Amino acid sequence: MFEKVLIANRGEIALRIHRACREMGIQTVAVHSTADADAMHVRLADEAVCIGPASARESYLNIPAILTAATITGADAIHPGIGFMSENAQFAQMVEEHGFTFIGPTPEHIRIMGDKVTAKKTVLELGLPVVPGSSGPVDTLEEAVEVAERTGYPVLIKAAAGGGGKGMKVAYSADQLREAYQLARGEARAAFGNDQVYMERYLSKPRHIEIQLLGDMHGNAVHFGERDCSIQRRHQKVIEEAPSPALNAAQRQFIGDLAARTTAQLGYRGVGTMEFLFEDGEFFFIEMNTRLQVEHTITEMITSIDLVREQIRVATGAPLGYSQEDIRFHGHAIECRVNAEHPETFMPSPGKIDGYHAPGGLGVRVDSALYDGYRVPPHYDSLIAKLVVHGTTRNECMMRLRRALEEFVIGGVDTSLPLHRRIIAEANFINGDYDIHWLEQMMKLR
Amino acid sequence: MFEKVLIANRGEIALRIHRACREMGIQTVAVHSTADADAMHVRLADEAVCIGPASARESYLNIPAILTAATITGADAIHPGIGFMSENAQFAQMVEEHGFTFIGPTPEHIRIMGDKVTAKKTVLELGLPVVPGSSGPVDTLEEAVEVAERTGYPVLIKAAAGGGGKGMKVAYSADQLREAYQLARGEARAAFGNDQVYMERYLSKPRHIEIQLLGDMHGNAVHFGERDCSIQRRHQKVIEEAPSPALNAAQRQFIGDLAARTTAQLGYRGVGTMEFLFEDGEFFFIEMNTRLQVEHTITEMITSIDLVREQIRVATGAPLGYSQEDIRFHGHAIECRVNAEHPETFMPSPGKIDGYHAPGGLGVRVDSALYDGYRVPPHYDSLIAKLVVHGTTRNECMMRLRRALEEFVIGGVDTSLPLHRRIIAEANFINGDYDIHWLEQMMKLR
Amino acid sequence: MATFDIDGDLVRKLAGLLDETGLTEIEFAEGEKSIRVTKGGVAPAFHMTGGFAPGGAPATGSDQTSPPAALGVSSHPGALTSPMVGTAYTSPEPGAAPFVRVGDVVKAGQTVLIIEAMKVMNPIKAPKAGTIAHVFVSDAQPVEFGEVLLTIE
Amino acid sequence: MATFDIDGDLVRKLAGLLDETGLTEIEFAEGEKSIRVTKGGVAPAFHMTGGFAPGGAPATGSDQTSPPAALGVSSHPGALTSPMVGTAYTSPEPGAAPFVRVGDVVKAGQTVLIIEAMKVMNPIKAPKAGTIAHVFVSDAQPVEFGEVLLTIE
Repeated sequence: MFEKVLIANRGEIALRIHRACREMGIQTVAVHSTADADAMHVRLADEAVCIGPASARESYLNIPAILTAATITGADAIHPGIGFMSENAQFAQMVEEHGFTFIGPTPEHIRIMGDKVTAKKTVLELGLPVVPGSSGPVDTLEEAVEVAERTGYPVLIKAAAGGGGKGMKVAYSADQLREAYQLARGEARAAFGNDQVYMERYLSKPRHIEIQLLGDMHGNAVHFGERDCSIQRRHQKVIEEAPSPALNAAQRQFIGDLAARTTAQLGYRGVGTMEFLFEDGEFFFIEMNTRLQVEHTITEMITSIDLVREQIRVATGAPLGYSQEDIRFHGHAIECRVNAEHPETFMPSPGKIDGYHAPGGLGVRVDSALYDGYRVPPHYDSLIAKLVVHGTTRNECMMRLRRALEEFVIGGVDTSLPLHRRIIAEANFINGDYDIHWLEQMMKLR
Repeated sequence: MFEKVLIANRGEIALRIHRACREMGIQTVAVHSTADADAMHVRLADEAVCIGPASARESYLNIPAILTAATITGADAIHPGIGFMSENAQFAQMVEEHGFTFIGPTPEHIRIMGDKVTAKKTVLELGLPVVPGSSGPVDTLEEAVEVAERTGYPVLIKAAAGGGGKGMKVAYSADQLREAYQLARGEARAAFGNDQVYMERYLSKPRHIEIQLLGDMHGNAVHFGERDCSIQRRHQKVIEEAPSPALNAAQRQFIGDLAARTTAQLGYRGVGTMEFLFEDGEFFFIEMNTRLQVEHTITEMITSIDLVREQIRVATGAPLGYSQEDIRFHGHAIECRVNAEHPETFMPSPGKIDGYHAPGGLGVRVDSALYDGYRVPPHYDSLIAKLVVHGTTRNECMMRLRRALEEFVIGGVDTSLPLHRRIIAEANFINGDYDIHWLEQMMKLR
Repeated sequence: MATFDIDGDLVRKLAGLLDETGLTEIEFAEGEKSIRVTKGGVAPAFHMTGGFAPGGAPATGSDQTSPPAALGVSSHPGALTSPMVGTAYTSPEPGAAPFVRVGDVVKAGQTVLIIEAMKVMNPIKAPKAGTIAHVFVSDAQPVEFGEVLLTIE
Repeated sequence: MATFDIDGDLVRKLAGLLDETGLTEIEFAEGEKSIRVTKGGVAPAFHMTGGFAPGGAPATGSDQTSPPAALGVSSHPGALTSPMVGTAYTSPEPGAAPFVRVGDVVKAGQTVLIIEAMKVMNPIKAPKAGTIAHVFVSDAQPVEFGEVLLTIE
């Protein structure tokens, strides 16, 4: 086991990692920018080292500074957290070259999954479904018909040079294909001076379903079920829940087993998440995140397993020590990401916390590095708290979430708490009836 | 289901009940003394009624005021909480006579269990073991020998008029009985002018084991496993854990099933707890508490079941809806009772909270009505917070508890947090090796 | 001019007035002279006031009552506060004339209201003689312990 | 006029009056003169300072360094702070004479220390000419970003 872990991150996730270490009897080193000298994880860590100025580039993204801090403090391992250096293959490699353990996957796996095209190709070969489409440009209508028959309708025709919706057309049947194909090419030519188009199956209202995975260095891999992260705004997750209200038991087992098997085949070590789009009973791989996710918490709530502890354990070389059958699921969990931002305009709202009171009681977990009087710095991500609620049923969980949101007090800055209170009162949310576009549509309707 | 419940209590338990109601969609009425006008449950409740001055006798123990508050607010039911009116049979009866539902057992069950002699007699008839002893005074040495042979050694001889240890003697074998018997009578005569003595089996280092029970109005009863509450000071529980580190699986099942069966035979409704002394593999019934217990929280953590919700549900007449086999146990939970008192002198320390920060993260639950700036009134119980921690194993739970205690900040008043930090570092506690005298002995050793 | 005479007695008198009236500051100026005394001062910090946002609990659930107004007068020397929680009645029976009206002169011990609790009618008596300055409760209104019922001046 | 005469006795008298009366402020003006005394005033809010009790984290884990002292001088105009986290060396090689000693006169641009990070030796140069007033680091000591290394006066 490690004696000392350096936490190369900040905010609530640094605190989360500190807690896991502390509970494992591992000493912690907090590295921080000048802007984070008063941060809670800095105060709680066994040692703290200031590694640079407020700018993330010169502190949390500063590889030499992080490695030097690990050297002077005598750390055994470095936990990269989420964001910052967590999916930087070069960093992972340098960490290991300098004789520290990188708490995460191999640089090779980070590299493979970091490139979308390579990632899709890799998992496709291992049997994971991806959104079907043309393998290259579709230059004739005849070719388009062929592709559409292979992928199935509806199909999306999109400009190779495209972006912003220009040169994108959907055909719901063979009847519509000719017109859509020609319109797309025409628009592409007009917009980009290039009428080359690609095609793929069109998903009109997919859900974002992801599988939490864990592999060890001995070829074992398990999954911890799925999370439904479809409540998004501008591709940012806002609320996540586990299990997904959209999956039935057979779908759940199918995708979980498939993802775990693929993980084992990859020889992947550490925690990771495979993200899928899900529509009409079908899953399509989007990407794999080779790190901890913000929303790992809800998986912890329904499995009682500390994923950061498991992540650290497998990084020491320990085998999983349990198999898929040993992982039991109980109840339902929902996470609300609380940001320091205006709940309607989404303007960031850094500043001094004036009054902080977290909700408590049965089934309520708060992961937050806030405290009364803390100053939320303007330099970083606006996530300031994760409210995570567990219940024996989805309904109990939602009722509990409602009362917890009522009790949560964060003064001094704008927060997204009012947005969360609003979302959970919506009939569609209550019924579990939403897709990745739902939140943005709901907000436009006001 | 009830539409509106009046909570006839204060502090963290009133907040606990408010939360359960809120999560069930039930409106709440807080009744409070003038000293509690700013209490958190008063602020959170849908309605609040001041029912009297600070003195509990004139407010929380004032039956006419509570019933009148229920009348003017149109409440359907009254939850008595813990302490105050919760084990007052007359109150329960008056509540029902006035047309409200009493969220608790029948007045008859409260009465039976409220009298120690009747309670023991009742459960003995139903097959529960009690501490064996003489049925009345033991007037001759011959009789004493007979009793000792029946109860087994060691035996305790104690003055009928006794108290404070005077006239109490222990005999560990037949050899010692004559001398002990005569000494006890002599001391009793000298101390109380009355040499009548009783005898019972002497338990030198018992543990306090209690079983959480729940019955409905349809004759069903289940148990939710045991709690070990042996860490006590002056008969006040300080730390509780579930499951008990002292019981094996067979003992656990034996006492759980026996207690549940007895509860069903009693026709008992609502939550209740049977308390036992446990020594050398044997259980001895002490008493039954016909109400919620402070430490119900740890049972909730290992079963994921909201006991206050269940209590309210069965009070509406709903059947349990599940059987013993459906109740699953996972992991380990420990509760620390945090009091506003000096951690060494135990002097109460009411006053203004200046800085409050509860620990968070996975497996940590805080039940507390404190908030920064709140004034702990001097009129009531000193319990101000319950820190409840869950882990998949006892060791994980203890490590998590340690880090949570490190994070907990309560400023402005003395608290027992330092005592808890000290207890959990003791080898005996870590090994689960303690009895009901352990804490007092440990504190004397300093 | 040369001396700066502080009138200790004046300060003491003003301090006494602060205590008596519950004020926190008195400022006084006359010609070239001025004096200001304050007590307590510092507004309390945030401390959750108004926190616990939704479902916040006003008193008694009654729409008729006006606790904010009544609250302000609870320190009024002639305030008569409710000795119990219950339902206040302003007249001996439905439809009858009220016990007292604003402007009525009452004697000490005269019944001014009834509060019903547990089906018992409790007469509420004037603690001193005077004129009814204000009645804060209406007939059949629920009242809390300590709520101001009326003021006698 | 020219002088500003403070009447100590007057202040003492007012302080006594504050104590006696329990007031928190007295202001008094007469003609051109005025005086105001206050007591107690704003208690700072708690804000967790010094909270999170056990395992509290001092800097760098080094026993040699003295961050509290260094912290106080970080605003000193002649303070030279570390531009990086690393290990400070006070001399070019083990056993050699230090680059600078207290009292030495240095030129701008003169190397005063070396900081090793990632096996690279980074010379730290004097930002201005002056006399070395204090050296806060000892040889082979770990330093944080922004830590004061020495002062030049």
